[in-house]
Amino acid sequence: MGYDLMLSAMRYASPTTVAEAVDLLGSDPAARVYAGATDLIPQIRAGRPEPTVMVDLKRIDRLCAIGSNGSTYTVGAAAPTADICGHDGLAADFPGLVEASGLIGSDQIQSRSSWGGNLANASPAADTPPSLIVNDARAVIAGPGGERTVAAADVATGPGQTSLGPGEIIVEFELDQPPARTADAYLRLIPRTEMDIAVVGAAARITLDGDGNVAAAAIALGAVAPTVVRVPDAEAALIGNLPSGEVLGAVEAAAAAATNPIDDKRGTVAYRRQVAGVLARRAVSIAAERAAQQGDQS
Amino acid sequence: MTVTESKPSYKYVGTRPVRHDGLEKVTGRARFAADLNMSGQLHGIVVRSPHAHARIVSIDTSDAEAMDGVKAVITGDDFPAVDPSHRQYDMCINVIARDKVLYEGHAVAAVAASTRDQAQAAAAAVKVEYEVLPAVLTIDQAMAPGAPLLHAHMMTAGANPPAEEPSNISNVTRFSGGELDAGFAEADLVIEREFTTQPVHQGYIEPHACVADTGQDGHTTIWCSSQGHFNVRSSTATLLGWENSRIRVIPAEIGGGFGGKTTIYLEPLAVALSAKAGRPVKMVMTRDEVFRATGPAPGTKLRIKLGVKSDGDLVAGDAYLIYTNGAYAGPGGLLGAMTVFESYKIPNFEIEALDVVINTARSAAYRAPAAPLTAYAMETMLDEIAEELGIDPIDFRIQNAVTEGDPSTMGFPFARIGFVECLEAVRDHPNYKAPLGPNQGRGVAAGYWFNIGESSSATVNLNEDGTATVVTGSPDIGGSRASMALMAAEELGIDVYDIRPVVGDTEAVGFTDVTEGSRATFATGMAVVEACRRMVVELRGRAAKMMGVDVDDIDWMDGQAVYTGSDGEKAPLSVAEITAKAKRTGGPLTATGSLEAHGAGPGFAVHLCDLEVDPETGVVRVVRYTASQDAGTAIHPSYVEGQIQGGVAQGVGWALNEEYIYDSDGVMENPSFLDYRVPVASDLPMIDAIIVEVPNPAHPYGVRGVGETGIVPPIPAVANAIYDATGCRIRDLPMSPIRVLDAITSNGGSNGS
Amino acid sequence: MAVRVHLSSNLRGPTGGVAEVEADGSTVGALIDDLDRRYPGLGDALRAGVSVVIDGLLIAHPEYEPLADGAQVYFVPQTAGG
Amino acid sequence: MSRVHVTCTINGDPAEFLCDGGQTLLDALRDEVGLTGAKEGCGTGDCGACSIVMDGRLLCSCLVLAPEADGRNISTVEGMATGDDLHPLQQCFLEGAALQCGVCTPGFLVAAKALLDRNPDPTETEIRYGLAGNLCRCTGYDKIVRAVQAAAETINES
Repeated sequence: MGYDLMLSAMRYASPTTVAEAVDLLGSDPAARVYAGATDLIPQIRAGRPEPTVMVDLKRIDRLCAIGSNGSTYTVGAAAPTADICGHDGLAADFPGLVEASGLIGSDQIQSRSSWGGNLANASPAADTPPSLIVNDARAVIAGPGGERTVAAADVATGPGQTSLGPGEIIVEFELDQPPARTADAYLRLIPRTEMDIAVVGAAARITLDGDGNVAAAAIALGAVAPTVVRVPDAEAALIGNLPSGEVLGAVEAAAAAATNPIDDKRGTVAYRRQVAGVLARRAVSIAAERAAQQGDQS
Repeated sequence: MTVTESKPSYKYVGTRPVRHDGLEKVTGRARFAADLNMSGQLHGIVVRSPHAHARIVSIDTSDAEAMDGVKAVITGDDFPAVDPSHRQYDMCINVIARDKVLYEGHAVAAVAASTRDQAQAAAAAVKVEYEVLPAVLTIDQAMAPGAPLLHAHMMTAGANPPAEEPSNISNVTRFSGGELDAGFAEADLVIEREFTTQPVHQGYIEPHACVADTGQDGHTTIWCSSQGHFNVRSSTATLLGWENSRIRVIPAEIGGGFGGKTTIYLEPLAVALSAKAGRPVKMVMTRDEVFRATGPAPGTKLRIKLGVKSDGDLVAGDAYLIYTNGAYAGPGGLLGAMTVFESYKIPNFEIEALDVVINTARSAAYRAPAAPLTAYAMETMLDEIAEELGIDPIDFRIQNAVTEGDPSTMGFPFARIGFVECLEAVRDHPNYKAPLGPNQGRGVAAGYWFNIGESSSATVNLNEDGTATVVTGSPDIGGSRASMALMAAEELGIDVYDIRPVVGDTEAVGFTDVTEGSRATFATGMAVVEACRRMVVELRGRAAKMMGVDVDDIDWMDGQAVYTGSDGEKAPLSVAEITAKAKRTGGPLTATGSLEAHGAGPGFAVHLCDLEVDPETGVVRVVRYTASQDAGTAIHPSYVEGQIQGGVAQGVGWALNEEYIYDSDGVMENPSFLDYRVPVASDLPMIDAIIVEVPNPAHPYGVRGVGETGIVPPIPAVANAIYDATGCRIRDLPMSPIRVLDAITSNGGSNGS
Repeated sequence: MAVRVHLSSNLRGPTGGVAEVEADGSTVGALIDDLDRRYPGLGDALRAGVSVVIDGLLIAHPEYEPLADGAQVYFVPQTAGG
Repeated sequence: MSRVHVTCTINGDPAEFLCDGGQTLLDALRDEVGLTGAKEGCGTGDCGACSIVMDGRLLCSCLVLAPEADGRNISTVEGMATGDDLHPLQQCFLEGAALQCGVCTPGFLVAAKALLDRNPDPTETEIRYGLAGNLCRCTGYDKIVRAVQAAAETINES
């Protein structure tokens, strides 16, 4: 049974520095990070334990900033995906990741959703983690012990579970400028056109060599296992080959085989497996096409 | 686009003025139920069962009562006992459980406290001890031998021979005509198909809400949104054991209903809490509560067998329909039986329909109740037969369509109806022959709904300045104020913007039945016309006095009293001139109309759906949609189109993605708009609405109800289009990507019949 | 008033399955009384949730509806709606 | 626990209110400020009936905690009209019969205004996706989309 929010006992805190936020979170085990709250408030309404303190990260400039030093982008963990989608540099260098960012909910949600929230919420069906992972994104994490940097792939450890320690928050993401002839793509399957949770998500990043053969490939699937799964067999099948024909068939088969899905209200094992293969194949095709176009332009 | 049979030309009827309540609604000032607050009000929260089926052993409210801010706690014991033979027994024990809970979300107690948080905390502190009983969650489980009984007293009504033992089958309905065996013997082609469908929710955006203020004098005022405030009054009175006159219900604006607000849930609880606390009590459901505890339309299992001659004449039909209306008896099976063969000439038929109870929320009416499901079965089978016989699907339907004089399933001959006109309108629309792209398909389907009359009241008051107020008892659920004003303008000859249409409360206007059965513009419109015609008689009399002539020499023309006698020229008198002298000619100008409306005209609709299927994922996207419907006469064509378009959207959602999902204990798994997937704007194309006008001879302006029929054809139209695109016949709802892909994969894309 | 009565098929139990019968009555209520005399039990069936169609007009609560000699009266189940 | 004092701007006017630390902005607007134009249809950000704009961003106010509004600039449906003049979207919704029951209308108007502010000449597809966060169960969206198209034309002509 769902509940109204019983929030009169809850305290709202809006630190303006990372250190303050870490202190607040470290001092109270029932404190919760409040970024977009697009998942948090519905979760509380559905009966999750209520936090005592909501620590709003959105007044910390560093967490909302998007910048680049020419070789690496730094994207605040709470930067609204609407801003990410409107960022020309990111859109040009990471079209798939930006598409994935734009798929999180409605325009209303886009004002609030962020990579940090999407990753730290640790839903297996989250849209951006597969794309963050194929792009080798790193998460800068701050906590009582200072800052550390880990691969985005290492943050979520299971449904609702992360490797973040007590009092730790994701501060920002680092993304290296991709090499030449490289592009990514993300596709997801939802029953409607909008407003749904992914039944399957597939991200691919492809680097082509001068002959159009695949020089590097990364494929990651969402909503088909407790955490995002990479598909090394598909990646291996692509390397050194043109991304077409039988090779794509191998990608599809490997992706389907790499899944470990569940039956739930949103999908069945068989459906998720079959469609994961289809979306992985299509994502590879789109990424490769984009990479080739980059080659044409350069 | 409008296809019109000859009709009189009107000055106002058929025009598209801005609705009178529009300004409030685009500025945020319109007051819906949850927008109302009373001085000193408390907040009420319902305690709901976590079990689908359980005996209530005990309820201990003492902890809750002792909590901060708590002013009242009530349980079923606070209401009079109700006998199972009572006409509204089901409604009564649904609003608050007595000895048993029958579904997850069933109300068992309610709490009122100073704040919502306090009420929420107290609700959680109400201790209910349950003896959990095995839950019956499917039609098959309910009908299995030895199935646990939901209602110990339930004997199947209509059973022949009469039922001797109680069961979960609440009633059986049988219709027949001709000789079934002989009919099938005559047939050149016989097909038999089975279908299953799941419960779906009406999905109105406004959750149920009310405020009740019970005074020390034992009278109460309820502010709430509903499809009929007189029904709120009588149902609340029934539950409380009160006289109706102790209850006044003031209608708030209603944020969608579609049938789901023809019954009540919160109001008696709010009144009882308010009476106990001596303060006003406001109650607002969460979306989660709306899904779990209100409204679904029935789920079904359907089996139909049709026989047809090779020339395309249908000769025999056999239908076995099982509806489940949730935990209580319901009309699904009866209405399914009345609609399944209604649109076609089938000389030999038998229909058997069962209503079965299971441990899920009590069904409420949903737009043309039961009919979309029988249409799903029938119209997809007709599509199959047309293809088999090589006949165009619309021509096949025209060949078999009922027309004036043909007998209905119930035996009576149809009056003038517009079914064939609707079929022709779609056949002649450019959409029907437009080329389709790859992986696209086109489906056509028809739908039928009765529409109903019932009681309505209206009062017309002429104001001192010659403008008019039209008060009716029908909540305005989708533009009916504008329709009332248009008909009044036409009758009185007053500009439509000089008429103020108002929804009166239960003490301000005569009794009016619930807005259901597409009856508001039809029946309440008739009451408005009656009141206006009486007003015109009065106006002519007043004018005669003012002119000093005989009333028989006064005509009412274009908003003026015109002297037609031979005693020279006399200047006509306008409404304003007459009302200005009302004090001197007999007093205020008021007229009422109240009636039981006879002659509701059946509504027919024909839809055409183009869609595209992703053959590798099963995802279906509707790309073009055209819908015709016989409105009789469209009073305000924009809102007629709106009803058609809204019905299409709901039907498409029902076809593709909407369904209640329960876990193995009967707990609803998708009680949110995230996982209960109603269509969003990007899921739909523009919907081309064709208004067909074959006037209903029983209505002064020829109106047929238009609210419901539009939801009937979309499911089969979508199903037929999916078949056209994929070669797969899908006979289970919803036709979700999973089901579509499964069908494509297992059929290898070939004909799935 | 002699009236031709048509019973929808779910209402034909008391007539032994006969669809059309003759009966008398100056109103629908009187007609039902007469039908009940002729076919015991039919009265109850026709008073509960039954409408009539007379001259193409659907009438939901017809008890006092007047009948002309030779009228055709169709008894049908009452409908509801959303 | 003491209540939080929030000072902000609502529809151009300075405003202040007291709220609970965990109260949603939707509840605060409706219950503390008395602006009931934004509606709660779901409470989970899935229906858009509570749409508002805060510091230029379109939001579901049911997913915002009220204290977050401190120092912010908030626009609701009540602020769309200027004096006697309706916003072109309001006018086009009226003229185009783009509302039936009207409960989703405030959210649609606010979201549509945010859409046109960002993209003054959207295609039909852009309108449909831009308004996908707003559920309407009455209209089938047809007349809403047309009203937004008409409003865009009106605005662009003026």
